[in-house]
Amino acid sequence: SKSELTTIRLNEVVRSIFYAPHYIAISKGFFEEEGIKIELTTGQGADKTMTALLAGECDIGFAGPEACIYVYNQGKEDHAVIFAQLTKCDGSFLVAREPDPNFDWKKTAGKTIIGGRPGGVPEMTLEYILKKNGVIPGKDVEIITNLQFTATAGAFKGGTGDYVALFEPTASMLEKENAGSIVASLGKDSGLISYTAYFAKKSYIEKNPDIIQRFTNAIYKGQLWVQNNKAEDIVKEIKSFFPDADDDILITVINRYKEIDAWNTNPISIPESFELLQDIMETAGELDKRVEHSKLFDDRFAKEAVKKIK
Amino acid sequence: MYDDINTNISEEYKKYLKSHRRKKSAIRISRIILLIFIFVLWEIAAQKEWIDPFIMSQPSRILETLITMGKDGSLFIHTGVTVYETIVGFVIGTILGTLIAIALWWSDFLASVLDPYLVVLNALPKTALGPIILVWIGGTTKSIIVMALLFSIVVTIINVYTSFRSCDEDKIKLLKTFGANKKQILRKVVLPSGITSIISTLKINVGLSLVGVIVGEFLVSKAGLGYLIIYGGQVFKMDLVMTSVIILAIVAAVLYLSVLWIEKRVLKMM
Amino acid sequence: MYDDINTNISEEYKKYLKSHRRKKSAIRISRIILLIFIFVLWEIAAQKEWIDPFIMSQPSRILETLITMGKDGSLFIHTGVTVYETIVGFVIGTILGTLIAIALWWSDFLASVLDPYLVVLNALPKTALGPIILVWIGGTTKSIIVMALLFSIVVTIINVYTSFRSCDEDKIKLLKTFGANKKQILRKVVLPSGITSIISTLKINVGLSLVGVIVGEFLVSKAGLGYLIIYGGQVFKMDLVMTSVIILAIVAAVLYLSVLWIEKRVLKMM
Amino acid sequence: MDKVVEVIDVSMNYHTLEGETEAIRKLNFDIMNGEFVSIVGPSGCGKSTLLSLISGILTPTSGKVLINGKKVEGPSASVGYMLQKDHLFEWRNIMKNITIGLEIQGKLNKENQEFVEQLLKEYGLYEFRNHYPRQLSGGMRQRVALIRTLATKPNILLLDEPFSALDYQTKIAISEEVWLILKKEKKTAILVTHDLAEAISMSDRIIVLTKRPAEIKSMHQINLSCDCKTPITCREAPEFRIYFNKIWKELDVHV
Amino acid sequence: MDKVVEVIDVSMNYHTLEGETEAIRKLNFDIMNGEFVSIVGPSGCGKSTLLSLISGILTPTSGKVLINGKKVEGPSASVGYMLQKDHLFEWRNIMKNITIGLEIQGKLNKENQEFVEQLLKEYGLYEFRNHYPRQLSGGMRQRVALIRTLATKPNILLLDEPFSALDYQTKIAISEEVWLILKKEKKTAILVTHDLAEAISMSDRIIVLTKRPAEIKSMHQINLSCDCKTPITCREAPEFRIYFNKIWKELDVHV
Ligand SMILES: Nc1ncnc2c1ncn2[C@@H]1O[C@H](COP(=O)(O)OP(=O)(O)OP(=O)(O)O)[C@@H](O)[C@H]1O
Ligand SMILES: Nc1ncnc2c1ncn2[C@@H]1O[C@H](COP(=O)(O)OP(=O)(O)OP(=O)(O)O)[C@@H](O)[C@H]1O
Ligand SMILES: [Mg+2]
Ligand SMILES: [Mg+2]
Repeated sequence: SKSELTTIRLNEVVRSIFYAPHYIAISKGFFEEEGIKIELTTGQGADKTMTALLAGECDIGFAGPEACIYVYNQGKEDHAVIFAQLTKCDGSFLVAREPDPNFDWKKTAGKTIIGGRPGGVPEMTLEYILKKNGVIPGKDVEIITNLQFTATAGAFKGGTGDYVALFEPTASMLEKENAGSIVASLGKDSGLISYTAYFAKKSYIEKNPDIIQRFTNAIYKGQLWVQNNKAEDIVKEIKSFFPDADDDILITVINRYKEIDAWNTNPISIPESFELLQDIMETAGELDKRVEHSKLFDDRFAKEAVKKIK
Repeated sequence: MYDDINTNISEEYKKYLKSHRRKKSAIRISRIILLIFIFVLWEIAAQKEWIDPFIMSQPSRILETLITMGKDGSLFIHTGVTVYETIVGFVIGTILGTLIAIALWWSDFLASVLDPYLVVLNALPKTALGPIILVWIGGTTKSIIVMALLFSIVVTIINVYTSFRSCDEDKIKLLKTFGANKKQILRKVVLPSGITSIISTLKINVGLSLVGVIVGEFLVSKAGLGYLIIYGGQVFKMDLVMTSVIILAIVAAVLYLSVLWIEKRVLKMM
Repeated sequence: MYDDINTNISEEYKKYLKSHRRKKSAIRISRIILLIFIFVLWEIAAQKEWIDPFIMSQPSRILETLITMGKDGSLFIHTGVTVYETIVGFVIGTILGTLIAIALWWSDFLASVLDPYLVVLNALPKTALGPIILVWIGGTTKSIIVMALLFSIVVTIINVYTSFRSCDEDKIKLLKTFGANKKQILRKVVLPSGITSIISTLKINVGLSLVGVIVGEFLVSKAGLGYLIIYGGQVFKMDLVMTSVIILAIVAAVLYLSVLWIEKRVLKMM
Repeated sequence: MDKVVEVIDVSMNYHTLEGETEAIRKLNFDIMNGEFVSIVGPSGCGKSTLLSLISGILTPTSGKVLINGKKVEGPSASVGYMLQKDHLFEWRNIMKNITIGLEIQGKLNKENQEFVEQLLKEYGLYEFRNHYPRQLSGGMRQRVALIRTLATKPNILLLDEPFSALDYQTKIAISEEVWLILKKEKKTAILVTHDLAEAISMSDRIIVLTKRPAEIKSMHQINLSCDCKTPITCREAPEFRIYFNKIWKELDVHV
Repeated sequence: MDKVVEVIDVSMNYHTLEGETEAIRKLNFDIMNGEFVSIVGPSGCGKSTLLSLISGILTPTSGKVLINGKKVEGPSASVGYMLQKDHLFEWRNIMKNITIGLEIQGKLNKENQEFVEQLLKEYGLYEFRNHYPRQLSGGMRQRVALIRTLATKPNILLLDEPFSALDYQTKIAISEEVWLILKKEKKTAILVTHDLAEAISMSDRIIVLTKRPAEIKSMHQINLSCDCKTPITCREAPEFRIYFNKIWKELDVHV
């Protein structure tokens, strides 16, 4: 019965279709199957989510691992430990004004790109890709970094910049409006990056291994369900989390994520993707010192889940 | 007072009343025309693509959103949440602020010591404290109400304290001639004569509380108009953002006018 | 006035002065002790881990951050940017607001028509307009200044217009007896006698402009204290956030006190 | 003596949303050149309204006011109006306060400037011409207000309780002084006051108004038998008390 | 007659940061039981200060005040103080305004309640007991203020320019009335006023103070030869004008 459910306070970084498996896990009742009731809050920023976690305002946080790195590097004893990973690459796309099937990052030289806020991983990833392609930000290409991320699409549509790096569903909506065209996926072009993951305080994991295990199980079920179902069905399930979105946009977006293989197939972390994240942060000058994968990740639960659930 | 007034309505007075009525309806009509004009211009501009309806939204879409939200009830839920939080924050802020103001009035020393702190707290953009409050209180409705409180309490303290201080010295002198002690002076003169200005702070406070709630909802919430605005921005639904802003404007105005109405009532009663 | 005062200082007066000085220094010391107490308690609480220094930061770290930022000059750049934007927004807001208030004073009809619009605009939490402004104006310093303006202009219009309206009817009557026309009444009485209240709005406006700037910097900026707060959050440096908030508090207080000082000056000159 | 002011069948109704207020009903009287007339009457009976009608700030609902035989249709330079409070502008110095009327009428030329300086010197305010109003005492301020009124060289002065804001002793002294100034400058004056003693001691004639709507209740030619006719000495005249009691009864004050 | 108030060597200095203000210097006088004494003197000379010292709100810097032979050390129920304005509380009705002193002194019992009702009836305010101050005329308000003072049954009344806020006609009428009430209730009264005529017509004795620091300039026993001694009739006495001119000169008013 419901009264026996353990209530878990989960703080997600933002509400995004990028996290579809996670909403599936909730709406398909996978958490309840595991005896968990989810109380979902949106932190509106990785810092807020991490803060909520450290302040004990939530039990589990859901955001990028960089927040955990920052905290760990500042010497926090009871830092956050990642126990399940949901996405494995950047979920943003580069949108140009006109369709360009032969897009090459070198083409951005001499142009202007609307990026994200400095210090954020999307912006760092963008700069990393540009550098990888021999286009030096600030020299060969101008990047506008002073816009809040909710405002970049508007600015682009209003005529600013030649390219804009956008999350979904904004990128697809721009395309639908014929205001731009997706020319590249930052996730595909950067390589695998640890992107969004679930974490809890070290002490919490030590004290509640059972809860963490059940939680991970539910997430894994969600991941499997997303892999095995059509975009249309996924949208039907998660519609209630996006009450104002158009179905066809949601479908487009889910297909796009499927296409670039953005979602982890299971909750187990990918160490290389974590190293790449650190590379990117290092290149951007935001990382003081690298962190060993084993210090921040605890894959026991994920491995157990994969073993148990078929 | 009624015998002051000539009840045989003269020709000129009729003319005067008529011209007054004409002027009033001219004003009313102009207001409505202006409103319609803005919306129609907006709609046309959006349809002719002079402005980008994707960015600026457009009245017809806003209306659509409004109807959808009205039908599924979310309009009332979100508005209700915001209004509820505002009123709670506002009432607590007013009471707490008044109590602190009484403490300051009671002890000149305390008031002098705290004075620079109040100046700084008053001047500080409370928006900047949002993230900190969030950390302290946590991401619950409680922290939204604390934000609302934070926005309004300093102003309340300062205004109410100022009104206590500006209580007519001679009225206090009068009570002193009867041998009144400090508590009696507070109860019999300072508080009742401060009521008017406490009530007139309410007008400002309700606005500030609403700002606090919106800022709080931006930071942490699952519902409310502030949440809708942020969420709408994230999913690039400018229609939702605009609709929420318009509802917010209406809510703000209604709250303000309600307090104005209460103020008038109370002043009349006194 | 000087002959009013007894220059042979009596014993009791000396005693009075002494006790006054003692009280004053007690106040000053208490203020400082309170300040020190807060910071020391904070430091100890952070060191003993009663509070989490990661989230709440701690005074020693803030000091460190302050020194680093002072050395590389970024402290002054960011503060300078915020102050500059605030002052520009504030000056434009005051001038524009006064001009609009004059227009409203000039035409009663206009004032009546616009009245409900002003009430709504005044009550509306301007924070909610942030995202919209950003889209309209674009991501430049201009939109930060527009935000600052937006926050202060409605209050300016309302306060200045109210002060124009409350201009002593008899003073206007006096000018009318000399046959003054409307323009002369405006120039010779309404404006000069409104100056005091225009200046006293400045005190409120400078704070509102600062709020506008901070909100603007949250949304769009490459520099400024609001930017630092957002950036600090993004890279999870609560020390930077706290330091910025403290600098902001100081900036806010300094701006407020400057306007207070200007107000005193101007009032003295008049 | 010529009639300088003729009030002919003047009525005045105020219109507000609360209703129509009949302030003045068919009033008729004349004022002769050089005459000092006081108007007394119950509070709110319409005395200030009457002065405003004469000055041309208000237009009567019916009837007309003639000044020097010409119909009044707006404020004219020949009428000066002095209000209850001095209404000096704090942001102007004394000189600039005094010349404000000339400024407005566009007559701030050398000649008038000299005339104003003349007045200032004559009435002991010349040294204060660069001071600001707040540096002056209540009595001095009231004198400045009078000079401001005289600066535009009106020949009719309307005085609406000009001394009532002053304290008792100052009031007696300043009303003496103003009276002397007006007599010296040979002005026609209409004084509204609540202070019967003041009215009797200063005027040639007193008009008593009924309560609102104002009509003329009675008129009293004041003839006091005293040596040198100035207000303070007038108070000692034996007839003073008789006039006082008679008018006092007509005013019929209830508390 | 007994001395009810004895002012002995009283000096009062105000201390502010701007400096020391010597308001009163070594003042000595007595007031007899049932006497009506007026105090006149230039503005700001220390008259209000003197009343505050007698009432016990202020403590003299040196010297002492005795009331009925006992040293004043704080406000006492035997002294009533009436201020310039009525200071009625807008949020209380007339009855509650009048009983505020009793409330504060914890003496709001049945007996006093009846006494207050008695007073209200006697002075024509009983029907207004449930009205609010704004519904009363200025004169009525001032009468309420007097009854409020009388409610605590003081036998000495201090009146600090109680009529100066009223308009001229009301002032004359209400001062007459107050005088009658005080005489009837057999109160000792000290009246501070600027209005010489008022002082002369109401008092048994007038104390003229010098300008600040207040010292006694002169004292005048008022003996008017008129039939029925009430303030209005007093003004008609032949000696009235003589007292007036004499004290006027002593006050030495400059504008
Ligand atoms: N602008 C106005 N609109 C409406 N009614 C007015 C206006 N001005 C005056 N009144 C009314 O007209 C009447 C006469 O007013 P007025 O000021 O002329 O009286 P007054 O004799 O000067 O009074 P007071 O003795 O108090 O100075 C009053 O009842 C007043 O309420
Ligand atoms: N609380 C105070 N602190 C300092 N100075 C004071 C204070 N109260 C009065 N004074 C000064 O003491 C002097 C006497 O004041 P007081 O009010 O007793 O005079 P007054 O004769 O009643 O004046 P008025 O005729 O204006 O009523 C004045 O110069 C005044 O400035
Ligand atoms: Mg009048
Ligand atoms: Mg006094």
